Amino acid sequence: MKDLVVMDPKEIIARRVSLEIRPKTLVNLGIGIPTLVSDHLTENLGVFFQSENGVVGLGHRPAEGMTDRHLTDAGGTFTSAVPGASIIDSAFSFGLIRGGHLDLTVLGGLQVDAQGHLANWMIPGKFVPGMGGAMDLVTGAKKVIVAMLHSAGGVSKVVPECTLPVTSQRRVDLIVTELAVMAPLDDGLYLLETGPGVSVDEVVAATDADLIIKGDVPQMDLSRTA
Amino acid sequence: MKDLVVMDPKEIIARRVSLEIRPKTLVNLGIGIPTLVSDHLTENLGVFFQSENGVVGLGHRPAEGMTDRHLTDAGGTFTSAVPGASIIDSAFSFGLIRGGHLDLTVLGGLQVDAQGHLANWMIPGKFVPGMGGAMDLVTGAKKVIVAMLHSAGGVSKVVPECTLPVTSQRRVDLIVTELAVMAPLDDGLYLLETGPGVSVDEVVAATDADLIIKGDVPQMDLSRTA
Amino acid sequence: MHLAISMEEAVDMIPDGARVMLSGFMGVGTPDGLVRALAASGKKDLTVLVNDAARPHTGVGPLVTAGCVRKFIGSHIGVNPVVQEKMRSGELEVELVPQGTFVERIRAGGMGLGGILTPTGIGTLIAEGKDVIEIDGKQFLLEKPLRADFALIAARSCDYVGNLTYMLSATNFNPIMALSADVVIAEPEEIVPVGVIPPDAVKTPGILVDHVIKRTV
Amino acid sequence: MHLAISMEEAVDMIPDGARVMLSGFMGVGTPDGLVRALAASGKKDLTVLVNDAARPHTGVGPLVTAGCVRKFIGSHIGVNPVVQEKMRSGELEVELVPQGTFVERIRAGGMGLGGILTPTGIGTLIAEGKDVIEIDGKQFLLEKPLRADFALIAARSCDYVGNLTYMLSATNFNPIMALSADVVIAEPEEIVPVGVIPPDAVKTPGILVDHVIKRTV
Repeated sequence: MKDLVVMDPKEIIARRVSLEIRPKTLVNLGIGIPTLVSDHLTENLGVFFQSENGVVGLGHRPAEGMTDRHLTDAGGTFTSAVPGASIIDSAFSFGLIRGGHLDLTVLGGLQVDAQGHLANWMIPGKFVPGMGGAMDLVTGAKKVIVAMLHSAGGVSKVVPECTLPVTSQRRVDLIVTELAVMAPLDDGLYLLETGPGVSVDEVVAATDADLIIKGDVPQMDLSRTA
Repeated sequence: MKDLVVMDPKEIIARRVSLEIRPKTLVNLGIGIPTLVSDHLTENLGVFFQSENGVVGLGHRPAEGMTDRHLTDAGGTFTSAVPGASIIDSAFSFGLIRGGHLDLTVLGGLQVDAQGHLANWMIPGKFVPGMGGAMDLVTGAKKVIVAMLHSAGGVSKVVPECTLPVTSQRRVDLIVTELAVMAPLDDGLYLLETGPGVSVDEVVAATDADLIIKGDVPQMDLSRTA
Repeated sequence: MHLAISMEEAVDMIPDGARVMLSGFMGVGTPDGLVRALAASGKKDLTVLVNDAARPHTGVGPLVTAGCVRKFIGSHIGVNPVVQEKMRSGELEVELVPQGTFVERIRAGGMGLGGILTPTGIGTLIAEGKDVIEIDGKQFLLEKPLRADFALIAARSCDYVGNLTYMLSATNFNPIMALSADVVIAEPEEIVPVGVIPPDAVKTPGILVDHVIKRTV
Repeated sequence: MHLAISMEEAVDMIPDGARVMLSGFMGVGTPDGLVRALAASGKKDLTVLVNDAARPHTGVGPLVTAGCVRKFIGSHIGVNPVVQEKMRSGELEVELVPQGTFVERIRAGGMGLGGILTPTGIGTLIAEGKDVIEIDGKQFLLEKPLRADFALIAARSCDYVGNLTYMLSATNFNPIMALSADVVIAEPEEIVPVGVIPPDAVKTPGILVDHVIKRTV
């Protein structure tokens, strides 16, 4: 586990998300902040990490000199395989994702709205990275967590309604930023926790979407383990 | 190759069908008479025989004491694998069949009609073996040959229109019996060859379906090789 | 993956009336130990999804012979006279599915697809009551996914993560059925330590397997 | 399967305007020799079907950079600025397909299915102009099969029958694309004698492979 004192916003998000990972599950971590999540995991949970390109049982990044060009993660970065890892082709890999075998996916986001819709694959007229596996992941995973910075360039990424094209009609389950943990439910977006040292008012001020606040909202407890 | 002198009707059919097998093709042989076809093949055609249960590259029946319960053909009989054989699962196996990768299938039949429809999976009220892989094979193979005795219990199996439930709406390409080689085309069922020592009149007399006969009809030449 | 369990524990999980997928092709690649244990347990009203009825004493045969099966879904029942007899008497319901359609529907059930679009069966009895969809001028039958409560899988090797390998033609329906049931129980010929099966040799990742049958010898 | 051919013979087979599937995921599992040879040959107006645009000098990158590609069909182009630039200038047409839909459509193209029924993309831009089919109360997008004139495959080992193996995450789209093109050309890292690859280790049966690239060293 990393030291909390030196944690930057991205590490706060990664640490908080790591607490959502249940033992003996299959988990897919997206590129960017989600990739950081596994570094915060307590050992020996029996979790298997899958990458879209067909590795079931991703390990840590191998040491220099121990890489192999046939073993990479979904970002094309050298990786390793844990004991008991297996390799599947891309059709099988997305069959796992679409077929409900994936317990959890953690993805980055450009926007999430109060209905729980995620937008993360294009900014019309500006930048079109493409959806990669995101549409299948959000549609198919049993649980979807969006892990992203709360705002970009001073603009809230948590919005009343996505203005960017959405990734799926499926409602995500949890949104984790450095300022807040939020859950979209039938009647709106609930504020469940605030970031370390962050007040409810600060979250509300930084958030374009309306937040439903019930009772006392605790701060993230990043000292506990999953 | 087997000796022609002692060939029974089934061996005549199998030998004639074997002449239809082209080099370097993928071929599926059904249970019964079709299984006999490979015994009549000249060596080294580079043909691969597939069985529905996932063997690509079936070999000859292994000698007593050299069988293994993990290597069987579509009839559940012990088989062997040729050098270069591969194993695929059932979804892949039928993907090959349905996807047009199978060059030729040879199947038995209960009835074939003048339109080239095959019936080979049930006799309502009497016996319902089921279609197994036959519906996929007839629908998907590039070429379909029906290999069957010309009649059963004195009744012609080559009929004007199938009275039994058909296996596919796809027209088979060739029908080989001990009495005749026939091809269903747009305008009807053509008699292409007669069996060894069999006259055209004998074929016509033994056949319920109308036969189109153009010019001299040759007898099967079973001495040639594919 | 859970720890290896005994045959009895596995059988106890499966209630009367359960919908059970059983791999194998003419009894090759069928988990024979589980079949025998289920047959001996006197289960009732099972629906079995299995390619073929094999023979009375192979494949799913013993289960049918013992009267445990109410409904058979598969592609071929031609060499099992017990199945033919029970079907005629009305004791056993039989639903016949073309083999390629059968396995692809099972795959669809496990891979989150809404169904399959196949040319197989168009213009035959099999198409009755089903939607035909025209795509670019060609007709396809819409066939729905198949799933089960339990899939009973025969593997060659298994490790304690649940990774499975199969051997030769005993592979057949096993890797597909392992995708498509709520509970997947594997009966391997051997259990090996984790890490012994190379990642590229695994045919069914352990994350799909819920229970593994302990070897008794 | 035909005999092994040279890189030049392979490139000569592929005409301008051809529709070419290219395996690989961020350049891993891409047949780099074929890509380089095609790029050097100055082919024009290719349509490439490949998961991602990788980077300018990896995966399909060199082909795009060299101006050989008219249309890109795949799921991700975010880390290749050359592709972004050519797309903005109108030189390159880009058709984005969700990755799971992409690979399943290719599989359908090779396995004789009329299309796929997937929940992915429902309610998004991807669904525009496509049929939505309701099955048992759930909605699925009907997506059509994808095929190509050529599939260029990167294999680990190959024998002279054309049987292919892949290694670890370099597997990805290779076994699926090998199903779905009129001509399949494999670029293996090694060619081994027939019989050396065990039947259970073969991932693509040789009967699917039309040509194998000769190793030059």
